Amino acid sequence: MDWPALSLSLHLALWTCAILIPMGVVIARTLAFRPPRAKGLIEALIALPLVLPPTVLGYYLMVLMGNATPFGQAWAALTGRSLVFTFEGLLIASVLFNLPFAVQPLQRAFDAIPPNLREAAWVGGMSAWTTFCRVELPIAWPGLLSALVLTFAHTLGEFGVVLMVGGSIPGETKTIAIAIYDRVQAFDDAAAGIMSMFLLLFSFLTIGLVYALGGRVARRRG
Amino acid sequence: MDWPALSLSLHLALWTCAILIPMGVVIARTLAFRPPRAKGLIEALIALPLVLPPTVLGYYLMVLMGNATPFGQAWAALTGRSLVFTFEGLLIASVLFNLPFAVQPLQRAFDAIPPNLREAAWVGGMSAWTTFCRVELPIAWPGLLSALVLTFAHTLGEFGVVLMVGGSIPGETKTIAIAIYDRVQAFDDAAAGIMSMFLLLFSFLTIGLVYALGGRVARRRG
Amino acid sequence: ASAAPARAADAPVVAAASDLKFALEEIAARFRAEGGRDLRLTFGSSGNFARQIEQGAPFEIFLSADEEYVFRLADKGLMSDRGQLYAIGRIALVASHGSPLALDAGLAGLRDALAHDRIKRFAIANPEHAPYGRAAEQALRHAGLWDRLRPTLVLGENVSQAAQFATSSSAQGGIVAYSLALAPAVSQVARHVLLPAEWHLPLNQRMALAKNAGATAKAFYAYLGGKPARDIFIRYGFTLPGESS
Amino acid sequence: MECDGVAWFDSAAGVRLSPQERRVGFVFQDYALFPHMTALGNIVSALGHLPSRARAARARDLLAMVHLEGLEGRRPDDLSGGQRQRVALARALARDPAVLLLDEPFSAVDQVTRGKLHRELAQLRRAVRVPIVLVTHDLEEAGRLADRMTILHQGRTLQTGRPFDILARPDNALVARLVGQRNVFEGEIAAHSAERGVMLLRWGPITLEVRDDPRFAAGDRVAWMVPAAGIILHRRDRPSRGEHENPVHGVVEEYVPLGDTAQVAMRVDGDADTVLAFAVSTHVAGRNGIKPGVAIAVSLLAEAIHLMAA
Amino acid sequence: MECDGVAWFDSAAGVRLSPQERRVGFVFQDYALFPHMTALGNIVSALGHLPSRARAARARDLLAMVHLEGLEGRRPDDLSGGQRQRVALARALARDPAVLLLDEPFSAVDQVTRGKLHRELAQLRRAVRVPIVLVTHDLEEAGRLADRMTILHQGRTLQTGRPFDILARPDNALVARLVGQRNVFEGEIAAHSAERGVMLLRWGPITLEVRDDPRFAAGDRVAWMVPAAGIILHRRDRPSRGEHENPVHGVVEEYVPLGDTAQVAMRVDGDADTVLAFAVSTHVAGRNGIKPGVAIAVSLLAEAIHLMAA
Ligand SMILES: Nc1ncnc2c1ncn2[C@@H]1O[C@H](COP(=O)(O)OP(=O)(O)OP(=O)(O)O)[C@@H](O)[C@H]1O
Ligand SMILES: Nc1ncnc2c1ncn2[C@@H]1O[C@H](COP(=O)(O)OP(=O)(O)OP(=O)(O)O)[C@@H](O)[C@H]1O
Ligand SMILES: [Mg+2]
Ligand SMILES: [Mg+2]
Repeated sequence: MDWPALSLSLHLALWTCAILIPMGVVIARTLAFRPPRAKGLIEALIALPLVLPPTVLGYYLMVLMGNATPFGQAWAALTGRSLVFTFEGLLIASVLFNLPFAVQPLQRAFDAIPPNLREAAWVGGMSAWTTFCRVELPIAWPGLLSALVLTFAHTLGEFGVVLMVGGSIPGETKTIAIAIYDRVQAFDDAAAGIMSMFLLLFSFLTIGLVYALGGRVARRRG
Repeated sequence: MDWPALSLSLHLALWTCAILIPMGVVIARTLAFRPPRAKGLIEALIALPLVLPPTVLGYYLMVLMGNATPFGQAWAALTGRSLVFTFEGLLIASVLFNLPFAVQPLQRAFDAIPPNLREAAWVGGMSAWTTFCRVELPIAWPGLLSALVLTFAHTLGEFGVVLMVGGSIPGETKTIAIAIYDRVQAFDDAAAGIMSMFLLLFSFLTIGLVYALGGRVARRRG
Repeated sequence: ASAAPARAADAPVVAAASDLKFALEEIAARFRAEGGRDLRLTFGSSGNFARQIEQGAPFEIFLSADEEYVFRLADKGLMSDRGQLYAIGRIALVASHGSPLALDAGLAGLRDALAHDRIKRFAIANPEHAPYGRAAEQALRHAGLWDRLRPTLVLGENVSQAAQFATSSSAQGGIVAYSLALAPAVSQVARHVLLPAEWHLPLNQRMALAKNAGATAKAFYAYLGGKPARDIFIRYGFTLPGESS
Repeated sequence: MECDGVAWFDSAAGVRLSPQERRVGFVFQDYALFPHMTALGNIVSALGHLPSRARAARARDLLAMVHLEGLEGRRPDDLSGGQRQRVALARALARDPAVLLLDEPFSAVDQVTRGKLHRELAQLRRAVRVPIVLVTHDLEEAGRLADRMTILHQGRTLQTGRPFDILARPDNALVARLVGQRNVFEGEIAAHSAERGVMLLRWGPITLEVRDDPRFAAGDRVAWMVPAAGIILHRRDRPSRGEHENPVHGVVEEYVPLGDTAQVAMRVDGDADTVLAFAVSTHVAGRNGIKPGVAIAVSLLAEAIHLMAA
Repeated sequence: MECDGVAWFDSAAGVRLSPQERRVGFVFQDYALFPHMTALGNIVSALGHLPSRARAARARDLLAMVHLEGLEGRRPDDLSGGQRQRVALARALARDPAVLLLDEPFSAVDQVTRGKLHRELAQLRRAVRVPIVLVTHDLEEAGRLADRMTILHQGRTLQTGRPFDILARPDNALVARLVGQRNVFEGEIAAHSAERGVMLLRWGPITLEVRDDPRFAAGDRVAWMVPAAGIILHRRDRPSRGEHENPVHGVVEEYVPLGDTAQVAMRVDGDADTVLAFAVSTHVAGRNGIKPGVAIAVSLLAEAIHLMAA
């Protein structure tokens, strides 16, 4: 077991969730409660990572974040580090790549909140922020959990994008998925098998958990 | 533009849809209308491909379908061809990999059909099959469309699994996603760029279409 | 009825290591021009191909970047014989035109850049499984730079990706296959210098015919040992067996 | 289970007809119209037993029967609640059913439309001559439309009979309350007075004369009720001879004038928990100065008092 | 817009209070209780203006006020419809509102519970002394509970006034029909007969005597209505002198006995489209042999006939 790679993957997954979930909540709430004119366009943009080959997405991200672009230069000037081949770059790529996995369940969850519950909270004197914390979040909780676990598990398994922008630097960009691939390439089937099993079990447990929770909620509604 | 690769990808995408959508409909209907005890388990199993690194999934599929396993041997004995590194093998892998993309929207669509509409059809004298064709399918249509387009677009973009199971044989298993990656590796940015743009536009249009349709349906319900 | 689209006249599939990308395409074109039948070339990591051949991949010729893979497959009885050495790979130090790195065969420029902290990122192929990555590691160890360079290393999945990284704006240089450095697409964006062959174990590139190889594959296999092919290999920076560099 | 001579469900004989075979017209509580079909399409969908040429014409006839000519092409979303209900009814009739089941068919419709639909259903019943089972929470609706009525409560059948009988003579206090009687109390039979054909009913401090009822004997605890119409206000303006019948004194608790009649709730003197509810005509109430807090007296008509098992 | 001396919305002065500032108690049509909070939690959620220590106690008081002691810990899913309604009411009162808005608060509750809740709301109104705006489709409910009533139809205000006045004297035929009057017709003023204080109203082949109404002149087309209570059946068993007043002959079209009283619809002779609806007591109907097809006569009380603009 490549523990540094696993630790890195867990770090990446946690950070991705930490950035993406609040972002996803803001996006999903906006799309659900104050749908802008270009709603369909925005939804299509968010869903794009689903259909672009991850390696291709990764390649363009590498070019975009590279030192040759204004964005990459600005980042380098600000932080003193380049974005490609760093954890930060990986994180940005991971956030972009996971966007649809986080936004879609969140949007469904916020869509399902009856508008008059929010109105009831307002006429009951709750501020917009209190309404969000005490009414919207608890009711959207299963969707939030679903977004959280999907993003987390999917980041653990992400390969193509990380391969392109990461550079497989141990401790910095060599995630567990890359480590498994490297072991496979090195004909080390035993190590690859153990790590795969671990990932598989972990994924299975987390998804099973989400669905069990989702199912319980559905039953309570039905 | 690598036309044989594009044609192969389109073939693969169409066949994947042709096999996966009916399969997905059967699975989704069962989970929605006659949920078995192990519903959560089955849903977790179906969702697994979402979280396993595609190359790892591809590697194990390759081993599983290879000539060393009973399954691979049986296939070879039956068809006279091996399964890995053929279009058929790719198709099986693609179907497995896209399972969650097809089943999830379908399941949501069938879940949303009020049970008493089916009962109304039965007491109105419709057979189970007529009910399916004339009531369930038209009502689940947006979900079906969503499953169709997601599966189609995602197959076009699939890379890791195809690389491992297919072996990137031109005209047989070298899809557009692999071709783009090849061009990137060959420093042929122009060709990679054109092919990527094409895929991107295609994906954007199809997803935009699905969301526009989905949105219209949601508005009619709301 | 097969679901597959019409196959390109069942032209044999040749699996070749990524470092051959440009050389082999030229040789195949020439083979065709000289009346040979059609071929289908596929490039990737040698390890991957070896694994796929074990699972029954229909490759009729396998050109490995590492002869170990050919031996391994031959020992399992998957190839017609232990094959033949067709080229010996060389490695080169490359840097994009914008890089501050000064190139020289003795790696003095690299040493200097390291001393002045001008190397942020340096790309090689993954030494865990890529032969060119192993060679790069050996060369850097020989030059006594490995430990200094190690924290800056970014690893390509194969030597092509390493070249991609090395010539990108985000790395200051890298060590890749000389054959790739010579390719027009790379030489347009990057400078290079050949590194001494003695700094690393020879990159013996071995090829073999599959058991089921057909006539076309056999003809091409033979063609690869002929003069036109050897000339092209040499032009792309390979050393040939029996010749000194 | 049997219907119209055909067994639907007979576990002994292994008979268990599928819904498709049952020939039952079902109007669902929420109509369950197919949202993707037009009004006509919804009806045609239940005409599978006709040759396909004949279906459209028959569907048009059925639409006309429920007064929806011209709305053939509308989808359920574009119909009002009452119109949807009628499409559902036409679809249920399309199967030529042996029995028509209506599950709260009027609960989603406003009061005026409801009245209209009641009258239409009554006409339809004469026209189509199939048994109709109607489920409703609305007692007036049940009384209006039904030949026979069954009171179900928490899954149990409490009483079955003609609506009039159930409303006038509920079997027990629970049924009485469920059918909307507010004056339901408990008491004890004090004595028989066979020569006069009456019994005496002890109700707290008050003793009432009631019709002789052979089911009960002196000393029995009973439930009893008096309908609002059996409570007569003693007028202050012109006392009448009826005032000797079961006089009860109390104080007006609630006075709700409502059009021609006014609802009055009177708290009975000597028993603060007991309230009698009855109606008087608004002008009578006005002439008598009825308002909360005023002391009044009423008579409970002996004929109207109904005794039930406790 | 102004409420209790505070402007809520004044576009000129730029005043536009947010929902949080409006101090309005709102009971939503579907209650809109927070499904993840207990009954107590739902009420506490609207007590943000109190110090947090005081909230639970106040919420308990409010729950007690709506008779839900002991159900503090239940979630909305585990409450019956009537209990949910009461939690919603308590939550609305929690804000100490300047006005209470109730949107069809009783539509989801069955008849018996509804009656109970009506009485509780009437008591509550006396207890909390805030203006209450109640939206309902149920006319009886409105009449029962309201001091003032406004009839809204398709977004327009048709009539505002005391319930009794609107029910007895609707402004026009539409209001009359909306408030449930079935006997609404058209006619023409034939003549004034000022010395007797009456007018003559021509109604198809029939001429009716009605009270003098200075708003109308001879020759005017008018709408008119007669409430069910203004239609008196001519008894066959004991003819009375009232029968000379506006006699109308017809045939019983529908006879619906319902407890003490029976609804009768009579098709008027000479005008097949006209049906008069009225009520008689069930035993009177029985003695007179009332049933569909029987020829009967009624009097329309001149006092009860109400004329309206056509
Ligand atoms: N066979 C059954 N098994 C389990 N639960 C049932 C069954 N039948 C009904 N229920 C449940 O009992 C409850 C009441 O059912 P039902 O719909 O028959 O009530 P109802 O009397 O029609 O009420 P309403 O007046 O609201 O229509 C529902 O929650 C329903 O899910
Ligand atoms: N400001 C508005 N803008 C657009 N549509 C509106 C607006 N207000 C109400 N509507 C629509 O008008 C319709 C009727 O609205 P409303 O809920 O006020 O009806 P209602 O009289 O309360 O009916 P119900 O008796 O069913 O409660 C609804 O379909 C609603 O969406
Ligand atoms: Mg029901
Ligand atoms: Mg409303």
